[in-house]
Amino acid sequence: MRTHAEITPLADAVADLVRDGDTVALEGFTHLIPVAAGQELIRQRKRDLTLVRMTPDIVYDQLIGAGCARKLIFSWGGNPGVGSLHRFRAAVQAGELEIEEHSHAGMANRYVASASGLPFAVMRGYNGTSLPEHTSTIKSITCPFTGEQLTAVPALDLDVGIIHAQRADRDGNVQLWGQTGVQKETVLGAKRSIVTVEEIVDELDDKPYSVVLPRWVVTRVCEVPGGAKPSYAQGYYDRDNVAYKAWDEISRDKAQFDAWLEAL
Amino acid sequence: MRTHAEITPLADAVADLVRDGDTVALEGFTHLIPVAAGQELIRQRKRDLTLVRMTPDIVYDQLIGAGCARKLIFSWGGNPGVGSLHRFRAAVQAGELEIEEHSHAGMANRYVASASGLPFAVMRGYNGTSLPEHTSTIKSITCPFTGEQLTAVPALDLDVGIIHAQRADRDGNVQLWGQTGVQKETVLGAKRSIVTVEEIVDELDDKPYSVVLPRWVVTRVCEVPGGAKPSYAQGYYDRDNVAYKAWDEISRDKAQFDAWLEAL
Amino acid sequence: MTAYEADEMMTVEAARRLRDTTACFVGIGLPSTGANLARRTHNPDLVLVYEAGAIGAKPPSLPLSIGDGMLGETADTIASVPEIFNYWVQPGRIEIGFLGAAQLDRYANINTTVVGDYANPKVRLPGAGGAPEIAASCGEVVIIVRQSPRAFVEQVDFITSVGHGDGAGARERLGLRGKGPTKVITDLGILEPDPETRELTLTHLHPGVTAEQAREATGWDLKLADDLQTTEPPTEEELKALRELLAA
Amino acid sequence: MTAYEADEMMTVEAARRLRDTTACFVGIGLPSTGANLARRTHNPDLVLVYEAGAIGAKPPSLPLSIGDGMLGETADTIASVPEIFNYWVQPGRIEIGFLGAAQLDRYANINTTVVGDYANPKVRLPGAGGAPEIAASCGEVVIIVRQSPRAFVEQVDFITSVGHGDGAGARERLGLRGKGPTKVITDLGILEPDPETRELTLTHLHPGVTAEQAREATGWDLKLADDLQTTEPPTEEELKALRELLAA
Repeated sequence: MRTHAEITPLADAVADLVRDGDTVALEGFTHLIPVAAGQELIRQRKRDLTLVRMTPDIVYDQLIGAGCARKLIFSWGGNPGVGSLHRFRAAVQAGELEIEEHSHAGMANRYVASASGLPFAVMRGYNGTSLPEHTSTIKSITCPFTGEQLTAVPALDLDVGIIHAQRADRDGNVQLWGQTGVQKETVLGAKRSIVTVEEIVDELDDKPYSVVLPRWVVTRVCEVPGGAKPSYAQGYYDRDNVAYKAWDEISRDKAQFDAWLEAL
Repeated sequence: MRTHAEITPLADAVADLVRDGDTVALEGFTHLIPVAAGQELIRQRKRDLTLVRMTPDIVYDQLIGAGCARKLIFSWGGNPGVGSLHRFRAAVQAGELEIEEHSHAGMANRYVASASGLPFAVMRGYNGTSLPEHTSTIKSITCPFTGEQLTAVPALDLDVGIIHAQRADRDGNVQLWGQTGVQKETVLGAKRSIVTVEEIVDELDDKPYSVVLPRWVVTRVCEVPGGAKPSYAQGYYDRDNVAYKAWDEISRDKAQFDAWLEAL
Repeated sequence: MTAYEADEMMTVEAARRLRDTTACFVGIGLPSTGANLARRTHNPDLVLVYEAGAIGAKPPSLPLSIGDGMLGETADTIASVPEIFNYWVQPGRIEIGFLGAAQLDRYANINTTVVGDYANPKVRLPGAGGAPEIAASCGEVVIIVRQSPRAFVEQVDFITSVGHGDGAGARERLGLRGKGPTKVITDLGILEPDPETRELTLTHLHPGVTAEQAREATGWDLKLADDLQTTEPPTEEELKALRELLAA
Repeated sequence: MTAYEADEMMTVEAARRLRDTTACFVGIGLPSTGANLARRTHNPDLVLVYEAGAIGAKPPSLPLSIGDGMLGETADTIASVPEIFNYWVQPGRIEIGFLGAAQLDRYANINTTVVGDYANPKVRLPGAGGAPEIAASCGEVVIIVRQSPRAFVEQVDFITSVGHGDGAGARERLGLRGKGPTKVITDLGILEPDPETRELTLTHLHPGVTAEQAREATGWDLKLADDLQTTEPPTEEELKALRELLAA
């Protein structure tokens, strides 16, 4: 049995754990987005991935533009505070990317089901919306006690869960804090996991709203300072809003995007 | 709308919020058990209560012995590390107390369903055990995606949720830390809530593994130093193991118990 | 009296609607501006809840995104995203959901998913985010949106978030527990669902706007309330607070 | 060689079974003593998980209850009780569940609920606690219990936690995903389910115990393994560590 997370370079972790055709989630809700790990997937030319993410933002625009994705499972695809994701939008409008679309609540519950070892989760949601007409992973379920009609969404079947955290210790215990979204569920719900961290430290200490993922549930830890830029890492650096705005320009134009990709 | 929890004496909170016949949960898993609040229910001679608690320990033995309870919904009834709860045991063996019995996982999920505004929760559990033969609130449910058979348990229908916490501020924001069990769910899942606290402070500061219940989801806050004794309040006092052992003696003998009750 | 822009009128009016509110679920953009303005003017105790996890955020300036660091750092508490939706939104614990819209129909149904056909979209929009469950479960919903024939359409191309469905009784039939949209605040005026039919009806015009302008900016035959009123213009204090907020 | 008690042999043997284990779910009493001894002897990296929320607890002495302060204070992390069961136990993340029993039958089904009839009990026991789901979902289960005809019964009065049900194939039919009890460690020896029938069979006797003693302490016709072995007696180190633990 695995007792400690292995600490390796990011390139090795991606090469060893991510296979073409895998279902891969990179999570982080505005905060701690694993951008460096996403760009390593691009560099290693991973193909036919089913990419999962509640809020595909610029790193998913990059992955989609670079041709890594066959399918996207998501709930909100935009450049937050700026506008559209042009590579994502172009791919969808051209019919080049299969999509499976949910609401945030639906996606969050799908992660919860995965982390819980359940095949589905129950929620109130989607009633009266157009989503169930287009998304087959939304079904009705009846409460066996009250007869009430509710909604079921299936667990995500994640091969690899990738997140960015502030710190890990040398045994691979991972700590993140602040707004931590669905990152715990992403690691616990996936068969294999990669956590990039700002730094590896001798000992973790207490932090407010801290999530600790113990060494034995994490597959790889990779030290990648700045690995969440241009998103932010509380306690390390702020969100680079200028870079988010600049991405609009780059992704809008296919030639500019190709030049960006070439230079990556 | 209520914007702040009201800060009142415990006796007023119990008099105003708990009615005969109510379904009431007092939670705290070993840590932060709301003993003082339970004893106030006894003093005010509340009757016909449906008492809910994962681990009815000595405070429930007291409530049952004092005749406050019509029914008990629970998952483990013992004096932890000591032995039996004699008043509970006597009442059940005499058929004087209706019981609805679950496992910890089942109870935890019932609290989660209540806090989530759902009529039920889904889990893996109870298959092959004798519990479903005796507990009508355990039913089978089929996954609409995989066809797998799972188990459903209904939300608890809580009138009042009572917990003990370390601190609150003057607006009624409540903070507890350490092992916090199902306390968040107990407050969020109940129509009305009472939180006794060790102290009321000007400002809350960060604590490891802290749960904060904001002022607008708590009905009453009551300052009751030592309100969890003989259980413990991390940062304030340790568990009084001697008292737990002494309770065995008192509750074993009806006359001794009656004398204890008289003196309360 | 200080001159003001239509957007300022809209935002000030939105803030006023939070005067007696305990907790408000805040979307990014116009809703966030309105809610933060309310906290600085009419309702300093207003609890702002953001979908990335901040409960009781007190941001010193307007956040650019829903999960900005300042939201978590100033919050009364932080919840995980599953907890936000399951423990806070779903049970109806939050009185008002403040939403925007790309398209809106006469029953206040919201589209933020796609213009044109879903499979062959003319314009692909960001999608649902937290809005469907906010619209379903918050006590009521206030929509803030600039009024134009492109946005105010006879029929939305996709129902991302349900307003009043196909009219009277629809929410009840769908099992939606919140009241749904009770106000649509635009740069021209205020629309409210008719108590009987649930169709959006113009109840207020902002100062200087005519009913004809509002009707021209609407893609359906907009009904006017019998007692059509004029919104109170922004006060000096409201404008000052708003401009400080936007400049911070 | 130091003299030792039967309980010490039992506890030492239990600890040995955790030599290669990553994480162990620990019940209070004998299981907790065995697991804490393992962490002090054969497996310093052993992750102890307690149902009140401590994950990776490193208690300096034996906790009296499942939620003692020392468990949380020394843990790698603390989870809420719903999280412990939903995210940690239910998915089978924990390799070994360490359980006790009031009654046990030949298929290692456990009763901790009631002796006699459920509605008119002779003795009301504490009930299920966390055991049913630990028995269902942990990778495997090790039971530690003193052997006696009162405890080792032909048929349990109530199945609180499923062992091997009614024998071969039962767990699969019930959809239980863990392997179930793989060892029952008693003060007399070790019982293991027969690979074919799943009936508990005596595979080891502790030094100085006879097969006849074990059979007399069992309420059913106890089968003996063909290659019945003798447990290694506790080493000096094991005994020293155990006695220090109990004295701490």
